[in-house]
Amino acid sequence: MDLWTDSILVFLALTSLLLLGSSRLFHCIRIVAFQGILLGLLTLVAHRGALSLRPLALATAIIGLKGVAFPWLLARVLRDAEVQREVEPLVSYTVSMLIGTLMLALSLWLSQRLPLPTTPIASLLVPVALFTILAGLFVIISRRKALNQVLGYLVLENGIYTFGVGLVQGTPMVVELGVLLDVFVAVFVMGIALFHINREFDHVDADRLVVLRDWTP
Amino acid sequence: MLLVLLAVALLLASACAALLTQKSYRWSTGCAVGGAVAASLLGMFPSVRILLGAPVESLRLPWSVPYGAFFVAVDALSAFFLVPIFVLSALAAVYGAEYLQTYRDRRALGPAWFFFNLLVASMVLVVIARNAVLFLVAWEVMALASFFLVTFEDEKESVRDAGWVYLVATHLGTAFLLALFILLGSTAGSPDFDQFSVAPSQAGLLFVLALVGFGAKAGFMPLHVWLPEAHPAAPSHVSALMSGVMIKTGIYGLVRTFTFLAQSAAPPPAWWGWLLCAVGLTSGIFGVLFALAQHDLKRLLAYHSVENIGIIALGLGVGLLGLSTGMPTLAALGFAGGLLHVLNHALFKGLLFLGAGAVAHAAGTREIDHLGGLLKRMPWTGLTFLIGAVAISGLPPLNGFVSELLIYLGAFHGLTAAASATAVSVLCVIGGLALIGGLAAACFTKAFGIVFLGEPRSDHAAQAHEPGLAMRLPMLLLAAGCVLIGLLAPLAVHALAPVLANVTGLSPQVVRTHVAPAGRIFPFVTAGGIGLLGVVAALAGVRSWLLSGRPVATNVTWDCGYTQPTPRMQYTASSFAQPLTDLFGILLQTRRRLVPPTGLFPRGASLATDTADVCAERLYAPVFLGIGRGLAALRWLQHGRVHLYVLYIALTLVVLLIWKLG
Amino acid sequence: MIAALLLLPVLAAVITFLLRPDAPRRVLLVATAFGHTAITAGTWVVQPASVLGGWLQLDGLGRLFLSITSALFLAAAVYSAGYLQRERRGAREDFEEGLLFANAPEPTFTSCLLLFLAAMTLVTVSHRFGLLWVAVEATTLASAPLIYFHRQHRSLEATWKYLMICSVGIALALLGNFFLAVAASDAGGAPVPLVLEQLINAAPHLHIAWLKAAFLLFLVGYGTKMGLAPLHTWLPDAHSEAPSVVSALLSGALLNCAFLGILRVQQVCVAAGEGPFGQELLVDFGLLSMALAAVFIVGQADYKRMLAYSSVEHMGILTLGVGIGGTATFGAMLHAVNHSLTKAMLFLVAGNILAVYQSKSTSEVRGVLRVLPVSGMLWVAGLFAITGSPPFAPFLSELTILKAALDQGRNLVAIAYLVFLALIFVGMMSIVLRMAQGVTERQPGTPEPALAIIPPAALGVLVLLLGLYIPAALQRVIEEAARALG
Amino acid sequence: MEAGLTFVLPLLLAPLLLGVINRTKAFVAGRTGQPLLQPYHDLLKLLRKGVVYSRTATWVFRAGPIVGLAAVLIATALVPLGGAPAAVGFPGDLILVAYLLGLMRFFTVLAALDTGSSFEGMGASREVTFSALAEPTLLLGLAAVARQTGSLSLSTMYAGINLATWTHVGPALALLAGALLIVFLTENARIPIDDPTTHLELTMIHEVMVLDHSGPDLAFILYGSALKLWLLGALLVGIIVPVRTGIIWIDMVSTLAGLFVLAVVTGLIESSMARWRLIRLPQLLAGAGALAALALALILR
Repeated sequence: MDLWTDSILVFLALTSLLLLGSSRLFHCIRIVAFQGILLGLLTLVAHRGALSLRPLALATAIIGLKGVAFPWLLARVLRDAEVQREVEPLVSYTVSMLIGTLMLALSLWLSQRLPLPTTPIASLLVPVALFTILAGLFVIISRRKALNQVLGYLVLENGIYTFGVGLVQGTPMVVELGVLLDVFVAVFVMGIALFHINREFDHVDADRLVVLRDWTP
Repeated sequence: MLLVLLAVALLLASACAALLTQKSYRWSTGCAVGGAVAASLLGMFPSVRILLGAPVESLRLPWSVPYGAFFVAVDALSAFFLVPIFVLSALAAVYGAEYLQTYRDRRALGPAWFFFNLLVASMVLVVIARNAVLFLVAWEVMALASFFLVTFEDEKESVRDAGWVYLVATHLGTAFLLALFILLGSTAGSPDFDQFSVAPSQAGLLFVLALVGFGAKAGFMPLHVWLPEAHPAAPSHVSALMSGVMIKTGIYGLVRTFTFLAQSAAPPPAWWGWLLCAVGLTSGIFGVLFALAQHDLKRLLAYHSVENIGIIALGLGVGLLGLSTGMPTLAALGFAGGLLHVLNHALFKGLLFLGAGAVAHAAGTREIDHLGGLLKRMPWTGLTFLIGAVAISGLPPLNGFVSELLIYLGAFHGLTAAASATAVSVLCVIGGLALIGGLAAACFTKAFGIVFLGEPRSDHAAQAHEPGLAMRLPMLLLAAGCVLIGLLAPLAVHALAPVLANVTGLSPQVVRTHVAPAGRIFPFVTAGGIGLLGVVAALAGVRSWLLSGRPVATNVTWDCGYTQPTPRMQYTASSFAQPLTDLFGILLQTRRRLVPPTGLFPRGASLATDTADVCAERLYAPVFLGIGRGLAALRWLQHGRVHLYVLYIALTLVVLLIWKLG
Repeated sequence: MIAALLLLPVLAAVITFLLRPDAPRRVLLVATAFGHTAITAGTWVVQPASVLGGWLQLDGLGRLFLSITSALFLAAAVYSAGYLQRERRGAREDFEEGLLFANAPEPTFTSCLLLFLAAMTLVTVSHRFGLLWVAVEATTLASAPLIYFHRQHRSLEATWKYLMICSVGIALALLGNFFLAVAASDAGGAPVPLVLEQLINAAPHLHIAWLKAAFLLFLVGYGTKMGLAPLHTWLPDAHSEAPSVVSALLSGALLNCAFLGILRVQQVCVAAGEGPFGQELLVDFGLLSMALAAVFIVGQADYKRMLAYSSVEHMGILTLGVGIGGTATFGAMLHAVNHSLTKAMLFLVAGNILAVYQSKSTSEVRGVLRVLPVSGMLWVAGLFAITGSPPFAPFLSELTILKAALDQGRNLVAIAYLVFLALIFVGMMSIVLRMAQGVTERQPGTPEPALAIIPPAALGVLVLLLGLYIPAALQRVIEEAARALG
Repeated sequence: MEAGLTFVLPLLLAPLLLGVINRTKAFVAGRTGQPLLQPYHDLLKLLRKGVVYSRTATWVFRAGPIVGLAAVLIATALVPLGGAPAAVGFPGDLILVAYLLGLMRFFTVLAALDTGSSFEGMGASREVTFSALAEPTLLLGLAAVARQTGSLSLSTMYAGINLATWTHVGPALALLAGALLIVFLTENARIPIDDPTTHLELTMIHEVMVLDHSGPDLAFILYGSALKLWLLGALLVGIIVPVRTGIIWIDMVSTLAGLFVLAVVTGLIESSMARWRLIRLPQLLAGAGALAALALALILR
């Protein structure tokens, strides 16, 4: 089993790293979708293989949402937006990758220092989760396209979720579903907002939404 | 007690009534003025009774706000401040009824009357409150009400600015008071005045807090900047009320704080007295100097309020010196002078502001240099204004002299009896008082002489007319008050004894023994005053006897051979004050714009001077500007880029994690 | 009872969304608000039974914040009934740039409003941390469309920032949930479920380091939603671009709900004996928020943004109060009430001014007292109230907090507090008085519709009365709430 | 009895001082000069004349001389003649005296302004300026005496000054005398501060103020200023001539002699030096203040 878990976790980390380096938006969406699927699998293996209904349902829900629904939604928005499909980062890809590796190192170091009261399902879990979180934040901060920020948010969410799945047992179903529902609605609303942004401005560059401010350079 | 509370209730009720009936000018004015007068009459009885030695009355009701209790009491000190409040409020209200008539078609006067009665009610509450929260609430309501009265003519830019300056000044002062009262209540754990106790280590801090917090309201230099702005801006009956009694609530608070501090820090350290004397001298001298340089009548009066507050502070300072050096006589005389001057200033400054209002009302301008010759057109206003002018210059036989004499006596007593350290400070008081007196006389000869005497300097002045009875009567009564207190000085001093007992913490008997010298002196003063009037009458008789059957010709003023004398050849206020303003030019920083006559046949030439407040311009304006700049420099934080906003979040999180857990 | 509180708005939301004609929809909105308030009032009398095995229950804190929310929503509902009536249909010109725009369909608006209420109610009653998180996130999602009511690009930008920033913040709060779970994972062997009461009981066994970390995450996460500096960045944009009635709810109710999230975990910290750890942070954030509010209030050019920053300031005061602790906690709870009432009133009045002057610029609005006598009066009164002048209620709460600070000998905190308050007073007054006084070419005495006046007026009267007298019942509720925080 | 005398003497002899001053000036100038009693003749003549009033003037103009004279008369009753006590004396009477003189000035100035003439206006302006500066000096001077003698009543204060005092704090008293001399000259409009003889040059202070007064009014003014001269002179001489034998007559006579010597000295000063420029007068008065302060410092030490 641990082989599975570890490999899934490694894939998770890799996808995040890949996201930092990929230049085309469709590509990014696909990566995030793949990450969603990985997350679903993780929920399955996280329960030590005890194939009960609960993890199955959860996994399907996760895969359905994060692996299929979101990517489809975002891809659609992107298709509607007749803008060039470049990521146009504020920080160049190479630098992003560099920072990514740094963040990976940081999260490894952190996970060494975190005293865990319970043993996680895999030693890799905490660093990968942290790294995914950091990567998500970094994408939000460093990318120009609004859509990219949604992706970043998703990655951040995934990271947090990874942490939860791997470390916290016995979160009630209702809460888990509620969380999922929230994330779904959040992304849905963001998608709608993106749609409107695109219609209003003919661009989806978040860094050009600077009308509202108290400071004029 | 109940009567006073009844008066407050009546004031509030009439205020609301005035607001509700504001559709009809007659009704709202009627309600407000009726309420104010009735309330004053109600309130006078208990106040006077307690001043004459009736026992202290207090009332304590639960009040469901944090630390709040409806705890009120009237002791001699409160009563002493209640009397001028009630008197002046009633008279100002009557005056205002006619004064505001000119505005009736321009605006609804309901709010004006509402805030007027609210102001009076809050002043009464301030003076009788015995609970910190109650006091502060009343204090702020007083500030707000007066602010809205100041900005009555808010269509004028200058009025709005004045109101703003006033609001800021009073609010910042209140911040100090918050700290003061909380600290006073913290050791005892109760915000009731009778529970207050002070840790000796804190006494000094508390004294300074009180000096700043109450000084901002009273108008001590350099916290006075709002006075010369607000008083001219307000309608005259309001200026009279504010300058006459409202700023005195600052003095009340200060004295009341002394009584708290006296319990713990007895005797008070000498530097309190020194500091207060220094403040008094600064306020007195600078106040009168700036007054000299003004040519707006009400602005001039406002600066005189600063001066008189200075004199009061001198009195209190001498009193504190007396307490700290263990010289009860010094203390008694100093406090007596300061407190009596509170009452006197209420009378004559109220009178003068009402007079100024009548002048502005009649001539349509407050610009002294455009007035003149009004005594012929407004004999009553002129006479009362003259009485006020003599009184405020501290000249016998009027009331101003009595209070200043008390301070002098205290100072001289300290001089002859005290060690040289104290003697030096009281010498400063003597010299300062003398200088202030001389300058004040100069300033009011100018004010009265230029405004009421000579020939009118403008058509406005020429068409001026005496106001109606409603405006004349209050002035007459106040003038009568000035004369009476001047002549009945011994009684006044006697009536002060319980108040002084309150302040100095000595028993009335002891106080009486210590003001005894003054008690022995004042009969002479009274005799002198009456004698003076007698001699004047006699001389007048002699003169008319001498002139009986002799030619009494009238002619133009001898004009040194000019064939076409015009009123514009008269001395103006500016030229009258010019020697003194030049002498102290370094302090006044007067700006003058001179267009000199040029050519062989010069056409136009003009000279305009204005003396802005040095403190406002050199001290506060730069500070406020600097703060504004500093804050503006930080605005880039809100630059509008959502990425960086998220970065803020991430950084905050990281910093916290490292700082708290790392 | 709790179920009723939750279901009533949800059902109403569904119905209003399907209801075509306008009039009944508005009636239903107001009716729901009344019903909700009525039930809430009922909870003052009878303690409602807990639902879902203690996941949903109403304790002192919850009752206080629920009551605030419900009262505010009532005012907002009445106001918005009139507001929606006044709003013109179809495309109209945007007064700032002259672009054409239309409003979002009214059913969406109304139902989102009701869902917003439901979500906030859920926040106040949920004792299960996960559920609390879900509820808070739900408030964000329900209110986002409200901010984008005016379909024009500025409000869209505001909505986007609101969504992005709050979602990220709240995601961190979710991480905080997990940390909390880790902290509770081996309290005496078995993991403790994340229900407030059980956590408090098991507090001594919690894993302190993780608890602290969880607190930090909650603080940053919900603090973003609450508008603590420097996480407040979404707040001025959203408040200035949303319809005033929505701004009123955001500022008066939503921020409090976010604050409740922080208070919940603080409760656990206190039980675990880590109270001071949280309080120190709260004091720091409080002062920082006040300072930052001062920076942006002085010389602010947009009066709705000014009000928004004032909300940042007051959230700072709340956290400061809780941070100081002791009697200041009571003061903070009282201040939560006072601030919500006052700020809601101010935003509603700002809406009236905006409707007449068609400008949010502080330099273009003049002579409100003459043009809109009632609104102008409320505007000035409200500003005096919000800056803490007697006889209005906020003065009492601010005084209480100051007194607590001084009594504890934290003089520097007290001085900073006073300085910031003074700065903000000066800044606000110089703006507001310029707006209120003076003359303008608009004709004086513009008629003011009753539905636009009654709600703010009612709130104003409430603020004044609370400044003069605090009813025993309210006192009890507030004390109960304060006791929950130790 | 003596008390009565100290009140009556000035009433009778005050104008004589003016006569003496004028005679001295004449003598120094080598003229015969007016008879000693000329001032009395002038007063009587004026009392018998009618008056001319300006149309501008009001009752204030008429009240001015009367109030002025009344005030100075009351003051006269309070001022001792060297060792001889004043008619009336009480602690603090020195303040009353100072302020009565202030009252006199106040009304003279108002009367001047009442004519609306620019000359009188100018005179009034200067009068208030310089007297405002002179007043602190006077009070500080008296304060010094009070501190020295430990009394607050002029009579006892001056009774307390004797040779012993001079041997103790001689320098202080000398400085004091200097200060009071300057005050004396200022308040009585003498050279070098003012020139009482000419009326029309714009350099005038006091004289130009009374330009429009005539008849009895002018008489009152002249008599009043004569009394003022006497009062301030007495305050000065009381310090310079410390003859306190206890035998009242000797003290009184010696002080009287001192007064007339002072008159002669004044005459000499007036004929020996020119009027100072107005600009410099404040310096002179400030100097006087400094002298008084110095005296105080010496006494306090």
